[in-house]
Amino acid sequence: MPKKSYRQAINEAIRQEMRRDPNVIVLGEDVAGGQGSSGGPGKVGSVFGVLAGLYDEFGADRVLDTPITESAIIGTAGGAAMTGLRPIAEIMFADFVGVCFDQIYNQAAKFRYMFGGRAKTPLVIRTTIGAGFRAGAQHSQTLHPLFTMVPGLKVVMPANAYDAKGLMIEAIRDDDPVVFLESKLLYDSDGEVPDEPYRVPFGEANVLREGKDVTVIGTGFMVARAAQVAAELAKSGIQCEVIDPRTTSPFDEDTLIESVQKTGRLVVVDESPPRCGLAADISSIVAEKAFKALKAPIRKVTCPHTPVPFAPNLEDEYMPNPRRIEAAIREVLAA
Amino acid sequence: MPKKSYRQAINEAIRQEMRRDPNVIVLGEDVAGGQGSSGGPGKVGSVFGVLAGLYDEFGADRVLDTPITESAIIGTAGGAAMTGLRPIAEIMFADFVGVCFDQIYNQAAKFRYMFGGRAKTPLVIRTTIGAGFRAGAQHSQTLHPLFTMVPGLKVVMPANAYDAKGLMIEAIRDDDPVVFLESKLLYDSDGEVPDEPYRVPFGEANVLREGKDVTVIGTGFMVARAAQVAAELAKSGIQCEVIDPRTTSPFDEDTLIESVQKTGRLVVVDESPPRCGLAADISSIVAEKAFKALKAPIRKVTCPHTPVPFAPNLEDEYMPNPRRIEAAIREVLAA
Amino acid sequence: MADGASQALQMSRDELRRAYRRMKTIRMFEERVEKEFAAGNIPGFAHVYIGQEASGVGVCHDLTDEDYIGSTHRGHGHCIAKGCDVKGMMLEIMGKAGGLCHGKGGSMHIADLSKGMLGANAIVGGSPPIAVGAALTAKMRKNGRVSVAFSGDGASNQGTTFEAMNMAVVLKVPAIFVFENNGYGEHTAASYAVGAPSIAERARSFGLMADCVDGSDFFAVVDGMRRALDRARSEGLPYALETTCTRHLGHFVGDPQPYRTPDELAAARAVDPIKNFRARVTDVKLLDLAELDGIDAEIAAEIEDAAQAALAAPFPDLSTLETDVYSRY
Amino acid sequence: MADGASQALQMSRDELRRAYRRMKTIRMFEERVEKEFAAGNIPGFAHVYIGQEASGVGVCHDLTDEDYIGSTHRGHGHCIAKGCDVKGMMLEIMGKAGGLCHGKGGSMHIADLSKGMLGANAIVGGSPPIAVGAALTAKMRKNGRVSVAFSGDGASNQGTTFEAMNMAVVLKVPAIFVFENNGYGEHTAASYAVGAPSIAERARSFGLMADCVDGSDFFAVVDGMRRALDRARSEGLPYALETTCTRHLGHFVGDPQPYRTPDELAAARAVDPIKNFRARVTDVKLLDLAELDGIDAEIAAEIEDAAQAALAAPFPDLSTLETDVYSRY
Ligand SMILES: Cc1ncc(C[n+]2csc(CCOP(=O)(O)OP(=O)(O)O)c2C)c(N)n1
Ligand SMILES: Cc1ncc(C[n+]2csc(CCOP(=O)(O)OP(=O)(O)O)c2C)c(N)n1
Ligand SMILES: [Mg+2]
Ligand SMILES: [Mg+2]
Repeated sequence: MPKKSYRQAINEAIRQEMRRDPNVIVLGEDVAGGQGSSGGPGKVGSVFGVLAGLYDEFGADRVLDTPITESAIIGTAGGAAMTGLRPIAEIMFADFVGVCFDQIYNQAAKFRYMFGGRAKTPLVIRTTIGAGFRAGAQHSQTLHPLFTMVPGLKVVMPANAYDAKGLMIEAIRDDDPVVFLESKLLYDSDGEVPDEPYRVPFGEANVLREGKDVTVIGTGFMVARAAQVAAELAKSGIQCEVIDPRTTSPFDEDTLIESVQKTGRLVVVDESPPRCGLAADISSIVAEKAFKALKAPIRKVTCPHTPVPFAPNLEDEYMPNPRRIEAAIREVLAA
Repeated sequence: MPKKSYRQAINEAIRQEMRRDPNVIVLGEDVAGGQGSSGGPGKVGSVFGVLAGLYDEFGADRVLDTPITESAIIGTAGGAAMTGLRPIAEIMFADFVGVCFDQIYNQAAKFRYMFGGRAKTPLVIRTTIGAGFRAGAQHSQTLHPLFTMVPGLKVVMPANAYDAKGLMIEAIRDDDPVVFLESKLLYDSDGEVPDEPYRVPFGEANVLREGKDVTVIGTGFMVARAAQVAAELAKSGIQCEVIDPRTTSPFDEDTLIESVQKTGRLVVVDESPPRCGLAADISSIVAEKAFKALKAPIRKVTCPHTPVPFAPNLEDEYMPNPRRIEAAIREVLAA
Repeated sequence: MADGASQALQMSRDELRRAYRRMKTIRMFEERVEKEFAAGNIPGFAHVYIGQEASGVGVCHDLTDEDYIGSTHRGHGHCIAKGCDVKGMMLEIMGKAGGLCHGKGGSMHIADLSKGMLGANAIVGGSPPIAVGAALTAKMRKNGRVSVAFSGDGASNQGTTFEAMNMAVVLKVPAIFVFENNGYGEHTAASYAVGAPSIAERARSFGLMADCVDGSDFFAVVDGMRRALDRARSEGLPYALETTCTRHLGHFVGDPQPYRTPDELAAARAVDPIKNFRARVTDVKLLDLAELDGIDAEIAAEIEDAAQAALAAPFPDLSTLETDVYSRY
Repeated sequence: MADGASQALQMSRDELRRAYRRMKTIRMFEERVEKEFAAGNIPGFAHVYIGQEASGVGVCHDLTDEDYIGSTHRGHGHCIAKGCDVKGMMLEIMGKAGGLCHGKGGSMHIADLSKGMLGANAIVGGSPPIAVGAALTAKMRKNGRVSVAFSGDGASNQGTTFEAMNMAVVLKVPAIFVFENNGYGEHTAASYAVGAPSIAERARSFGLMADCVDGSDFFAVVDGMRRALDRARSEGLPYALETTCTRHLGHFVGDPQPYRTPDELAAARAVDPIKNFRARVTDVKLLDLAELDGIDAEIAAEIEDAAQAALAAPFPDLSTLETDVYSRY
């Protein structure tokens, strides 16, 4: 199979869907880039390059540069979705959600329920998450709990290039608002990605590695870290089962619970602050539904309850890192 | 001790602090009311009447009506706090946080950390929470997880009139941004409230009832419901220990863990959607730190993963109600 | 604009009857809402549109079901003006299963997409960006539809509203921003909260054409909207229309309004778009009083019917609590 | 304004020297930032202020440490103009313990409250509401201070910025909204993204006095600010000042700028506020070239010193990761 980067995989998914369905449009800041400039539009393709070339292929009608007004971006996308388009809106960094959260959580996410099921809002909100980019407190957050919490939203966190393409195609074809969270640190990571379109369904976890000693679950960029630690520990005979839920809403409870029923132990690795985060959420699901199987406390490996620091050494310590993940696994094994 | 309503208790706290400290100001929509009208300002005192009379006593310089622009309200309050005032900003319904979340979570909450500890932001954001008011999906949410999640914020959920006054005074004197969540359904509830100012410290849970069989923890309006069920069950010999954490950030882990160590059983009653909520958060703390003591699965009693419905019967079913609370308690006792 | 008014007076009698029927339906619907609210039959709170009927009906007069509107917390009038079924509305406002949103929405969330009504909105400033999105759909489809965002004077200050106007200008979409200036946002006067000397002028400075008309004069509103529609439908460009109205009643049903003197209230109520309309059309003998009274009687029956049906209707089945959150999950 | 310029030319030589020193310090500081960035010594990304020096320095010329400014992601120039220590800044930009924010902030979050610098802000539109708050403090204290919010042309469209202007008008506070129009928001031209014909005119329609000056002309900026300060200090009212600048470089350090032709870039760079200033003050013989070159040499040494200190400085101790989230918790 051809190797492609996570970035390319997303680009390809969007490009193929735009070819297939004329209702799919892209909008956001610098998604084309260069509007009004001497060099002309289409030179940027979004600041992380994910949308490179789309303007050239689809033109200004379907690749819309917007002003820096995120509420209007999401609102426009939501209104367009309700009336028949299938917009893909970009919020450059998930951190910016604070200036447009209403249009996400009170509007697009609630249309269907508030209107008694009579609205359909096929909207994809693409945004980027994650620390480790040296970008400081307002450009580094991992905010999936904020979206996972919201009834009416689906939340996707691709952890590799293959999933990125398949989940994006699924997201575009889905009739509900989907928040698609791209890990900045994964953009350059490669994987085998088929050329043809394919779908990766929501709510089906990916079991990266089977193991009988402990279940380790993580999302997005943390999946690779968890897998790396598991591979390391395998050398000393510790068999971790590594799970990537792929989507946090819907969440594949069954795969997780089955796994814990086998291992009796759970470590949740989650890049977000510790309070009311996804780690807590997953832990509580198991503490409620697989309690009898548990042989040890459930350990959460999260960021500390602090903003993201700028200094690289602090930031590296801030993120769940292999050292902390390994320590947690060893702890639950010892308990 | 004199009896006062929750509403009066908050009013009294603010009034007394405004008398004590000229830096304390109040701002928000209709906090005075009537600006520019023929009848003149000061006639409203915020739409729930919590600020009644403050305009008359302190005037337009300290009780500032604002336009309906919540980002500017919070931003103004944050900037004023950083430069020496102690603002109390009102967001009429917590649901409106979506139009001003950036100024809360990226700005006020992060100033101190981002600026290396060199800023102080003594800001109180008062807002109202809770379903049961028949106000529909955009005026009924209970969003404490959204705030609890944010490093840099303190989050207060008074469950009775006495606490409301003492916690408000504490909030005003606190040097960090505090989100003060008032339960709409409690405004008319009475309690004994001393006339003189007093403080209820943050991070100290209130144990309403001791019991050896099961720990039941709840916040805000849910405290009364939990206590009511506990009182009912006591008649059939079931001894619930009922805990109100008073503040969700900081959170009094010690009291909870001690209780679970005694009872071995935990039910968390939380009015907010089930995913990444406070119930999950609390459950996960116990599953991590008091696992050995647990004799049964931890049960969460929350709202379903839906927006708040309008129809009264649906809304009553949406909220954690005595029937569901009792069922959960009986379940963990049977496990 | 005298010109516009006379132009509007060249309407057909059928058109005039429809306009009157809609305005009067709004008035009577809202009066019934007040009554049912007082009787405890309407849960929560309600914001009625009494005094502003000419604005909503004038704005929607030349729209079809294919055109879009986004509304506000004070949305009953917009719904009726856009052709929503009053029985479905009354059921919805009472939270009944048969309501337009199956009882899940309520007064502040009525929507009917089949009528191009994209929803009342309980968030001040919530609708304008959404309406821009609908306008974008119209532009993409090249179908000549337009999209109207209703906002109040209070909402005219909200950041989302400004953003929406700029977005509409930049994307060149047929969005019409209607600012119903009834002098108050809740209990605060527009003269205090709107720092600008004029909402229309402020909008104009965003790079759209803008205008202010007497929102209690149906004909003036229609005329203003015709200019807006001309720009939106034929050039695909946005427009802003301020309609000045008076709020006859409180912000919400039950608002005691201590901030308004009896004199101000009396003056506000004296500006009555329905009385205006009756006087105008009977003056020029296009419709006569008997005919108008006949329409009133029909509406009264229709409202009575809607209210009775709503009172008698069942609440939603509890099994629907968790349905329709998603299309699929 | 010729008038203003001549008025400004009546500045003392000391004042002129200070202004030049600040502008040139910004220029050299930013050039060093570019160099250290290229060398891998600056983590993350950085937005330099080259080409806009006259705007920041002109705006801050008549401010004291007691006045407030709120800044943007492109904040280094504002910091220096407001008197922040360049060594502390360089350390911060490299994430070092001794930085102005102990390494926790970085380029986009530099603050120094002792200089009235309320923070760079990595959220476009983040600062204006905060600056209104500082202006409110000044009003409450009646101490004659003013508060300046810097925004770009891109930020001029953000809802929070509009809200802040309206709030300042309504609350009558001495806030000055400076819009540095460098023609671009990232890679999109202002001519596309600002739907309004003019940022200043749009601001004026909010009910504040507004003005547009040549932001590459230090004297024009000072003159514009004097009108703003007059209004803010003596009447306590807000003001908006657009300063037109050109962005000599990319949006961020390393931006290849495929969207700008070489011709456009050359033209943008030909507008150089520092060359302008040198020509103006030497023409009228207020300062001579030797003196200016002498200042340059001093600055070069200062920047070298700051950079060396920053390079040599330690990163923060890991124990500080969890400190200073709260005053007390
Ligand atoms: C974001 C937000 N802030 C505040 C409110 C509370 N609120 C509901 S209606 C209203 C007044 C709106 O005034 P205006 O836009 O003039 O509309 P009118 O009520 O006059 O029709 C307010 C403040 C809200 N619903 N949403
Ligand atoms: C809310 C938000 N949206 C988008 C961004 C990404 N971003 C950073 S700077 C910038 C451009 C700002 O343009 P302008 O205001 O003109 O300032 P300039 O860069 O020209 O100084 C953008 C879009 C951001 N930081 N915050
Ligand atoms: Mg109004
Ligand atoms: Mg710019």
